[in-house]
Amino acid sequence: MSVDFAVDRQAWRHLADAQVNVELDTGDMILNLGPQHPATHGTLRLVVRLDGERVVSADPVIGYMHRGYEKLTEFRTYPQVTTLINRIDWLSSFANEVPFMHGAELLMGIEAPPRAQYIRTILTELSRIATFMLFLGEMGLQVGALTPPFYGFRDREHVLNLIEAATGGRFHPNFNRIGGLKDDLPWGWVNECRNTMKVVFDACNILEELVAENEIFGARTRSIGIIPPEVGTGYGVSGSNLRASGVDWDLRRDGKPYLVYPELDFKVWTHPDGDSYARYWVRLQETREAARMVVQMLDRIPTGPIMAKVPRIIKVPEGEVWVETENPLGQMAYYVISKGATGPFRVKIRSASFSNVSILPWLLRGVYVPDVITILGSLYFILGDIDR
Amino acid sequence: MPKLPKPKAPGLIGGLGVTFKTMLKGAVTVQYPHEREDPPTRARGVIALKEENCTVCMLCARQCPDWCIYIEGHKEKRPPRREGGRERTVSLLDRFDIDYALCMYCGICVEVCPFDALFWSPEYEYSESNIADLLHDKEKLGEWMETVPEPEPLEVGAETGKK
Amino acid sequence: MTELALDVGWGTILAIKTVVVLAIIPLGAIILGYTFLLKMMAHMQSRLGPMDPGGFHGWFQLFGDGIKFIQKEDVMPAKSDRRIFAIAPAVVVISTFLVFLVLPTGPDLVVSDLDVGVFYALAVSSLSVVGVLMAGWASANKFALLGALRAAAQLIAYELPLLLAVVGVVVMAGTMSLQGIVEQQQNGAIFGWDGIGNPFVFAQIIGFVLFLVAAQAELTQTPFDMPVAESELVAGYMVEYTGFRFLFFFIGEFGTAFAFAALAATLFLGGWAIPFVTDPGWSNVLGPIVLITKIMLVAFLMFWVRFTYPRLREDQLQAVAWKFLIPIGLANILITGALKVAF
Amino acid sequence: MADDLEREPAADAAQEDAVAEEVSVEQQLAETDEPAAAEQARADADEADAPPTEEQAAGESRPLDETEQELLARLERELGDGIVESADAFGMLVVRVKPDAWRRAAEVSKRELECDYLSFIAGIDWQPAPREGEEAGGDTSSPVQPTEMTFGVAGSVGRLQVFAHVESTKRRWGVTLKTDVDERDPRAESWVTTYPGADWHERECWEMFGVAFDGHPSLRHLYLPSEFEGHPLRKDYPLLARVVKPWPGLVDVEPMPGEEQPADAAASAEADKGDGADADKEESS
Repeated sequence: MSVDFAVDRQAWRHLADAQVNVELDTGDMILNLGPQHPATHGTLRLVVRLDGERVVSADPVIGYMHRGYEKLTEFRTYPQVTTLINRIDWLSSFANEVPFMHGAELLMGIEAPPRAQYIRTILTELSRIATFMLFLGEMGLQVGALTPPFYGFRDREHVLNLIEAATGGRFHPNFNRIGGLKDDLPWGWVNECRNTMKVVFDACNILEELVAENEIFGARTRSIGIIPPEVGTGYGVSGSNLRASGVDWDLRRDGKPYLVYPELDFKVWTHPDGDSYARYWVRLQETREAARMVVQMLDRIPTGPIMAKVPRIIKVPEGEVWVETENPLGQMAYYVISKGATGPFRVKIRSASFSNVSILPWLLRGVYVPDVITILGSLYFILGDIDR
Repeated sequence: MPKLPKPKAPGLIGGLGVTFKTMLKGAVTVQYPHEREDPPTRARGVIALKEENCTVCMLCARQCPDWCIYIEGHKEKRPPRREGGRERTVSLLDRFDIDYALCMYCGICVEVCPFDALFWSPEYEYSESNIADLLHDKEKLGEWMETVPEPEPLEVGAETGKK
Repeated sequence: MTELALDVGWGTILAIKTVVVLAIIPLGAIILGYTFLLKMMAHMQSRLGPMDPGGFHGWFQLFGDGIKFIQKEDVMPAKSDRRIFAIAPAVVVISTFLVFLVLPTGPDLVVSDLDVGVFYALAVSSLSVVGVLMAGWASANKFALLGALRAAAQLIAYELPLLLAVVGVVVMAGTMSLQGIVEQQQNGAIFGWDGIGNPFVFAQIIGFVLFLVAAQAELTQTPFDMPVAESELVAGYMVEYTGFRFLFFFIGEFGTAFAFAALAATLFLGGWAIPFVTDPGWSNVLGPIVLITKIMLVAFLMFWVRFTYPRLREDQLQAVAWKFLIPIGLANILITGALKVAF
Repeated sequence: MADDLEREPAADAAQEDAVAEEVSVEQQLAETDEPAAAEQARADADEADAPPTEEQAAGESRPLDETEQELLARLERELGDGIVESADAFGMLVVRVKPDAWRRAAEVSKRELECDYLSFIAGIDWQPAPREGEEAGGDTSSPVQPTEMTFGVAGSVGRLQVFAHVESTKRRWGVTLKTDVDERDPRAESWVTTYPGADWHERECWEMFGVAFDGHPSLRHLYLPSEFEGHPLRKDYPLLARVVKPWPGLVDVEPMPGEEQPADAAASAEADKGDGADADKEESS
């Protein structure tokens, strides 16, 4: 497949027009998908120029949820920042906290104790399961099946209960502290977790049977929204979306070692097709893989403290650090610049969905309206993760 | 190259089977106003205030990332505890409001409180139809103290006995 | 004098029939809506559905919804074609209403037993596409327009397989009168065994499946619900409707489902006919109950599919119709005809 | 290669905490990954110097490891004197290039370093933004940054910089590139032709920092409404939420009648440092 990287200037002019949303006498129809539209799960607006039902050009308009986190972090101390970054990707909040905490710990020269590292990894994988579980159900809804999302929600609930039992918050755990964790696990949590992983495996099987193996679902998703690997990387598409294009790149394995991933035995799933079906399939396998990893880790949690020795007032020494992790949605990274104060000087939040969605204008050209929804669904973005 | 597993039955039939089986099973939902789910002990539902422990040190109000805690206080003289001791000055609360419309439920205030005056309670039924009514005063926060659970035991392998 | 009395009698009977048929549509819609939309779907999704309204398992929910809809403000979009916008829901409901005129629920319980009953029923049922187009056009909304255009394309495409599926039955029965088809099924025999008569579902299993698939498309139900497609077109042609006009569409949707289920039950499951009961008196009493049972059975199949499957794309839907259903339907007629001649 | 990278942070941790002799011991312990031993090592480190102080500025003087050296060598081969400075920041190579080599740096990274993956492009405003006195409204909760302008890893000539991170999905390495931007006429070369994903990142950088990108096809607002004025992420742009509302952390304890204000200001300043709690305790007991 040949790929043109050069920007189509003509298309850009169209997009600029579409932005103003003035109907010009071109014979095309401009359709506003969103900001309030059931398919965009959040306030993403998609200005689509249609020729019949075929998309001529599409321009995502984002920013309806922009909360200015990069600015806000400059006015917060390090412990206060955790509360904010929880809300970037609100479906996997715990996973958002980890890289930031890791960055601050690197700057301070602290290392969390092994038990804390294990619990962090378990909770990160749990939030990955929770996120993907929702996706696996919701993707069904995007292509019109009413029932799968309920199964997704139903079984995700078990995982959320686990997270809540350990951290106190279903969605916003705020459980990480610089140097460790707020608390240890409650009594009986490990057993509970083990049982829940069985539920997760069952749920994956159910959703596979109900959605992935359905011929209609296959017809709707196969060879729809193909992202060639070189285009995907150029746009900064990451995570499962990139692995579904056959790029064997997972920061848990390939990045700088963080948490306890180097000690774990896991497989990085890829799919050669790069279409919507491949993205669904990869996430399905990664959910199972995550559950397997959790089971592995539950047997190995070491004993010991959960908090390293940390000064009472957290002042982070001057320096810059770049910490990237493999979050459920893709590469989540923070570029933390500290000047020795109690709060960061500048934090560049590199969120996965932002780049994942930036490929939409390229990807949506020439598809049908129903496929727009399929592609949006299969890219799987969280609005908070786009707008930050 | 991963090969997709061959489906056992046609996917269309299998899907029908899944929904039919689920239909025969019971529901998993909770009929909320009639029955309630118990949140776990640690659930961060609402912040309760033990007024007698508060010394108006303002730490919580300062550390709050949202600036949603409002405190006012005054000082009073109290007779000495021991015979012949010095007269004590105590700080008493006049006002302790938390604006739950702003609160992000991060728990920083509970953690920084040096005198254990703030606690998390799993209570969750305090919604209001008017956003201004979410500003709760110290009497209301004090009522929630009853719902604060005992801390639960920790998992095997946890280090007990805090330093 | 007697003539006059007869006239009055005839008029009264017609009035009663009309009222009954008029009542069947919302009643059928509510029965289907409650049983399947609210309850069956809920249980398939591990939920309970509404439990409070009316006390027992929320049976009053849809009545309550209806009352709520009637109370709502009648909103019309500023740029809409107001008259057409107002008429459209009625057109949809009327087309459903007309179907019930020829549906027999007992040996004598039929408004009008037309000789071309099947033909008539299918013809009027496809009138609803006019209403849908009117609604989509008059709403002055892009989503509604897209939905209406999709609906038109789809309903027209699926008329054909629907018709072809029925032709097999007509060939077997040798009549187009619905009453005649029911009687044929009651009096027939399967290879000489007349225990349960000869419901055409056995001989015409292909036709039955074809009919259900095509009916699914006619009803714009998943997997053929692109015209409403809530995840892409929000609600398609209904997107601008509120209040009692939306209620009309709702009644139309489930009333039509009831009508198609009734047609399927009549054509393939023997309608009101009950095995072992040949007495017309008893048949008149039990007929409606039996028919309702069979309707529920068919409706269960239709809604089961609706709540399980994802939806196809518009071009795939056309492909299914023209590449699969129509050839299969034609082959079915051919085989049926050949067998009919042979035996 | 992963091993090289792995060792780096551990070494950093050691370097921060202890004197030279202890480094090797701690490093060994950290690598053996034995909880008890690690705990012991940490305790030792804590005794030595628990809170790392500002003097131990991180990153600057660390030598480059093999991967980084190779990356730098490849960059130097192509860019020549386009490279101004390079440094290591916790195992990541940071290279500052001249503004006119910015686009070439992207092309070289893509071609020679095989960095096919664009992680982000963003801006930095190095101008200090201390909030004190009147401006802060008494707020001592927000972190107070140093008042003099200092530049981070790899330095800068002026206040504004653009930086980007690219990675290789095949070789699994990455590099951060920085370039200086003139404050009076902030512009940089666009990367869109090399990395199509740069489009949105540059739009974001343009609206947040006011840095124009030459060659970008359409610099439009990304997050903010099109009539928005100002560049919110610049340090001189106030965060209105913190300006409009009075800080609720101001001590509002009425003193005893006839008593002088009992050093409230001092108490509050101390309380903020965490010692205030003890002070209050003494007061009340």
